[in-house]
Amino acid sequence: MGGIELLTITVLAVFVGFEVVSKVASILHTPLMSGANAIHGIILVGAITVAGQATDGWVLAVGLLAVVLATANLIGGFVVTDRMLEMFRGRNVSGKGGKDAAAPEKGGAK
Amino acid sequence: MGGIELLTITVLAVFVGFEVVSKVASILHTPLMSGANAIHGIILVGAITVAGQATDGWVLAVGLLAVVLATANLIGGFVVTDRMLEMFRGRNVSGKGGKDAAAPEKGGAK
Amino acid sequence: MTILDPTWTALLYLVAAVCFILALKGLSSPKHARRGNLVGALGALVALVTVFASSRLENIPWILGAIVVGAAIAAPVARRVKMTQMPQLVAMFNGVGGGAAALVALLELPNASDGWLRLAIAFTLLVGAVSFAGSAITFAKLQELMTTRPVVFPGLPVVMGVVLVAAVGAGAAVVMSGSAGIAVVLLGVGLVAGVLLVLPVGGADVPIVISLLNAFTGLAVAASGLVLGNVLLVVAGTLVGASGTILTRLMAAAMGRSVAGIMFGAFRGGSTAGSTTVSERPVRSSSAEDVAVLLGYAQRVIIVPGYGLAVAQGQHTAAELAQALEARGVAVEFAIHPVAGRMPGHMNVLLAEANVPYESLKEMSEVNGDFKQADVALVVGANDVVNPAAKTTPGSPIYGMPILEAGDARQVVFLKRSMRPGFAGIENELLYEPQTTLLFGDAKDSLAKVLTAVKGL
Amino acid sequence: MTILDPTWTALLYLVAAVCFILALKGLSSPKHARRGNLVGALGALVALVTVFASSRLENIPWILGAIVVGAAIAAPVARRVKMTQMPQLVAMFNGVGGGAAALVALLELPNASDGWLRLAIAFTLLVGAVSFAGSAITFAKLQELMTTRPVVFPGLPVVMGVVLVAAVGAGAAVVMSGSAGIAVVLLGVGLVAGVLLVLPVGGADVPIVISLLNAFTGLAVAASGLVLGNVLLVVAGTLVGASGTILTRLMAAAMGRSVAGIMFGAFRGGSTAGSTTVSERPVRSSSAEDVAVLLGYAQRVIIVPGYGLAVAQGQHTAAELAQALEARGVAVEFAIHPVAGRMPGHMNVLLAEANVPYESLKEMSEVNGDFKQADVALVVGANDVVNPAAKTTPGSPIYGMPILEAGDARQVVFLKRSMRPGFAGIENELLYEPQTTLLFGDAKDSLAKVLTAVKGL
Ligand SMILES: NC(=O)c1ccc[n+]([C@@H]2O[C@H](COP(=O)([O-])OP(=O)(O)OC[C@H]3O[C@@H](n4cnc5c(N)ncnc54)[C@H](OP(=O)(O)O)[C@@H]3O)[C@@H](O)[C@H]2O)c1
Ligand SMILES: NC(=O)c1ccc[n+]([C@@H]2O[C@H](COP(=O)([O-])OP(=O)(O)OC[C@H]3O[C@@H](n4cnc5c(N)ncnc54)[C@H](OP(=O)(O)O)[C@@H]3O)[C@@H](O)[C@H]2O)c1
Repeated sequence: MGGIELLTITVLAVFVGFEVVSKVASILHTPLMSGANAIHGIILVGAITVAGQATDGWVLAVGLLAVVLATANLIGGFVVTDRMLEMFRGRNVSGKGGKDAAAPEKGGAK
Repeated sequence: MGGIELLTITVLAVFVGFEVVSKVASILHTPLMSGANAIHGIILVGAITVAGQATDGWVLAVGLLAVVLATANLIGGFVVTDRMLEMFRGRNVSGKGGKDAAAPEKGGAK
Repeated sequence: MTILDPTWTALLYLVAAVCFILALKGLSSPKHARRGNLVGALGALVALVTVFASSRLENIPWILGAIVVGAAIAAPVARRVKMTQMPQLVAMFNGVGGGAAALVALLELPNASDGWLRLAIAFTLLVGAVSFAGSAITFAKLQELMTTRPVVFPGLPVVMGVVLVAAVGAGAAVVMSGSAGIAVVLLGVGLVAGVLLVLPVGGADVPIVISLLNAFTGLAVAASGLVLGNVLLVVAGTLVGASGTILTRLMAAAMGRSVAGIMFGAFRGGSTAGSTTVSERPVRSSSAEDVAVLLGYAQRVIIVPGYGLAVAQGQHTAAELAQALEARGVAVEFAIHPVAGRMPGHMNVLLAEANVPYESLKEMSEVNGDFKQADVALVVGANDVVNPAAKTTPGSPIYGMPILEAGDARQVVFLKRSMRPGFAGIENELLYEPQTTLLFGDAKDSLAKVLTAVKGL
Repeated sequence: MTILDPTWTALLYLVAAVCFILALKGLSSPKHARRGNLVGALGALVALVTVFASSRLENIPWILGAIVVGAAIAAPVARRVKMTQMPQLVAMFNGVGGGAAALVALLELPNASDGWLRLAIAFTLLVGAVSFAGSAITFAKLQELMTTRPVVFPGLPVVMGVVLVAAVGAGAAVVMSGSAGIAVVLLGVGLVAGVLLVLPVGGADVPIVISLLNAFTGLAVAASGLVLGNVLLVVAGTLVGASGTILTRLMAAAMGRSVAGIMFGAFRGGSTAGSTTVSERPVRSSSAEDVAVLLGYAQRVIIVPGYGLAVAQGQHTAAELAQALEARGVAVEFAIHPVAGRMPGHMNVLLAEANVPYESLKEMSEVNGDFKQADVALVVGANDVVNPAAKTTPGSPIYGMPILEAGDARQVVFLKRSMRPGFAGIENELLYEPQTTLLFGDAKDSLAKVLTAVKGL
């Protein structure tokens, strides 16, 4: 793939990242950080690719280590973010609570 | 250039377009529409390209027509937008005016 | 000439694309709007220099000549147009942009080697033509070259269906055959579709349609970018398409309407626009002198400008009246409803042009509490935006729209020409309230008379 | 196995990338935060299925095994961790992600054919290693495996300079030679740099550093996406890098500080953290029973939780106390300062975990007017967030930070262990005000005693 296309994609992704996050309420700073943290765990795809191409033992070992670490990042990240957000579940915010009201997804099981 | 890269670029540009505009104050609706209108006048680049490749008279004529139209869109669009926004120039909004205060670029010449 | 290699070309196009993004960002923020527009123009300049410096172009003198012609037509018009005519000018510029995109696509057809490219070409032809013709009709409506009322004829839905089928058929044929002849047919079908799409829309809804067609043109430009393999066109077109779509929805929402309702409302017979029912109930009307006394000895006056002020072009007179009152020690504010006037935000522009200080222009949410303390609410050519039916009458076409609470003022004065309702075509109970007085006549004339009388107090 | 052709693969990766964008969008909105996280997880799932279905992979059993191991380690920890320990867990997950990116880059080095790719690899190695080591130190600080105070030693700036030079040198050598040996050296330099970068940061600033390292890891992932030619990694990494940068600045701004000040403040000797000055001036202290009477017979109590409540893990006791008071008819609210606690927004999470109803949690701007009507402001393990110096003392490290106006309440009760200042290391005049009473002791113990006494009233 051409470098310029990748650069264009990168630049656009920078704008998307800036814009999406720029107005987040302070109450969501921590979950947002944690969720973004989970997203970069997608390096797992890269780790799988290199581990899957390994022919020599050392390379495979390092590749598998990368897979373990990336998996921990990815799965741990999403789980811990969900737990944080679960804290706000099922609370009665109907009517009040205003624009900063957190996540009224009712009835999520503990 | 590959179709997938272009698709990716398109998708990202959609998000940028959505996000950037999603919280605009109603006072800016008209100038924003007009400014966006000017931006699509960049089809002029395409018109120049096709007119510059024309070898036969008809094609050149149609290409030049496209150049004229696109130029009108591009230049007229930016000028009319600037005029709209100039209306808000030099107004004293220091201190007050709040977040919806319009364009305090002082001292723009009439 | 080819000075730039492809990498540099692509980089400069990317710079231009970033300029466009920053332009939209700037235009969305009151502080940076004007600078945003200039950044956009800068991006366009970068792109133009790049295209000349990077491609092997023939016919350069011709092209430069065409650019000069285009600029010579557009710039003076754009510089001299009256504020009240800006909407139709924007419509026209939008239309020619769509037309240009369609022409570019037409000329690229012979070079389109695969089906996907021809699909993009067919899309551009159709959408560009719709945008061109639709914009022409909106222009004619706003310029009052034709009736501003919805135009509907009995077989319209059927005709629309036929056109749709023709468009799909011709589009498919273009994709299959790549024939230039069929492409021209598709272009023609697009023109017809554009006309039919906009005819049934009422005059006051036209701004929404302009915004929608603006988004269409953006999409057409993006598609022609795909055809030409030009990332800048893809990004710029997509940006405009996406932001235009959002903007259209925001504008419609500010009027409490849906985009679909605006486009197809007339088909369903539910068009609310342009009723001319005149009520027979009694109202209190008075003379310009009476109104002048009311205003001149008030402590606090809130002026509510509306569509009629724009039609009468009375903004300068209104500003003078405000000045004269303030010279007498009366506190004067203008209460701006987001959908008053011809386009969203248009009242601000109109009054700013008349040099009303920005601090005197109050947004709805800011000012609504103030009516209770106001001695007089002077409603100039506005109607729907102060109609209490929006709060009291479920089922009314404006039910649910936030309004300016002019009725809370101790006295309400309407300047209008008759008892005819406004855009929504419904009665305004506020006209019959005991605290309301009417001064009949063209808004500008009435304001001028009141102004003279105030100065003579 | 290769079931998917490249086009489908790319499309599915694009779907995953869109999921990630939507995830960030969702996470930025209180209403959709949890769903946003799930959408992100869905995107990850799509990407994983895609990579298995599209590449010719060897060693699949091994890889699956490694995934199981990783999941088996991370999931239970993530599920069982205490709310108060979430920051360090996030730091750890972030660090291992950075480490994984660095390892991937290391293994790709032999395949990198041109200088640009090797540059991206060098970048990933360095930044990934910094992120890994830096996160490890933040983990150690937050878990109190080491001192939470800034660690600075005399030659630190010099050592940092040497490390920087070494990083640039080794990076350049990797780009030139592509040697795996030098790459490992670069990795080592990155680890050292990460340690040195985080050591001088005080415990309370660590959350900002976590966010910064999070952005770093995003950039490392994006760079390794460039190396692998994988658009998904590029988009996801860039998204995290960009949004993480903004988030870091937002977090720092909420504390009235700059990111540079946090990272390099200790070098300039201007570290504000961790002063232990104890003042000699007299204060009023009282017993748990006195406080219980004050609270039990109040009409309106506002509880201000802070860092000390988190340290003492007193959130459940605080919630019980609030319940007991409400049972007596006292109106109780919690006033949440955006930077109270260990991380921004952490107080909300902490109290929500203790089942404090969401309506009782008031943001600063909502609650600040209420203190005037409050009988008692109960400040539990908070200090800086109620320190009037932020308004009265220009030059104070917290000057300009918005504070909770606890001093406006008729009575102020502090629960803390000593007269030691908070994070900013400055005296709090509010402690010496006539309306202030102190109850010394661990926050949880004090709350428990007060609770017992309230129940006995
Ligand atoms: N701003 C937008 O973007 C936009 C776009 C589309 C639709 N709309 C709709 O347009 C309406 C705008 O509300 P509005 O209160 O501004 O206007 P309106 O409800 O349409 O009322 C305008 C009034 O002005 C009077 N008028 C017209 N020409 C006049 C003249 N020369 N001198 C004095 N009076 C004159 C008319 O009464 P007479 O005929 O008796 O004089 C009419 O009652 C809303 O329903 C809105 O939803 C707005
Ligand atoms: N939230 C964030 O994201 C974040 C991040 C970095 C920095 N900060 C900074 O941290 C500060 C937070 O303000 P804050 O008011 O929450 O905390 P603070 O100003 O640091 O004060 C905490 C107080 O809690 C007391 N304390 C500590 N352990 C305790 C225990 N076990 N029981 C009872 N009391 C205990 C301490 O006094 P004793 O030692 O006398 O008990 C101390 O005065 C701000 O300066 C903010 O800028 C916040």
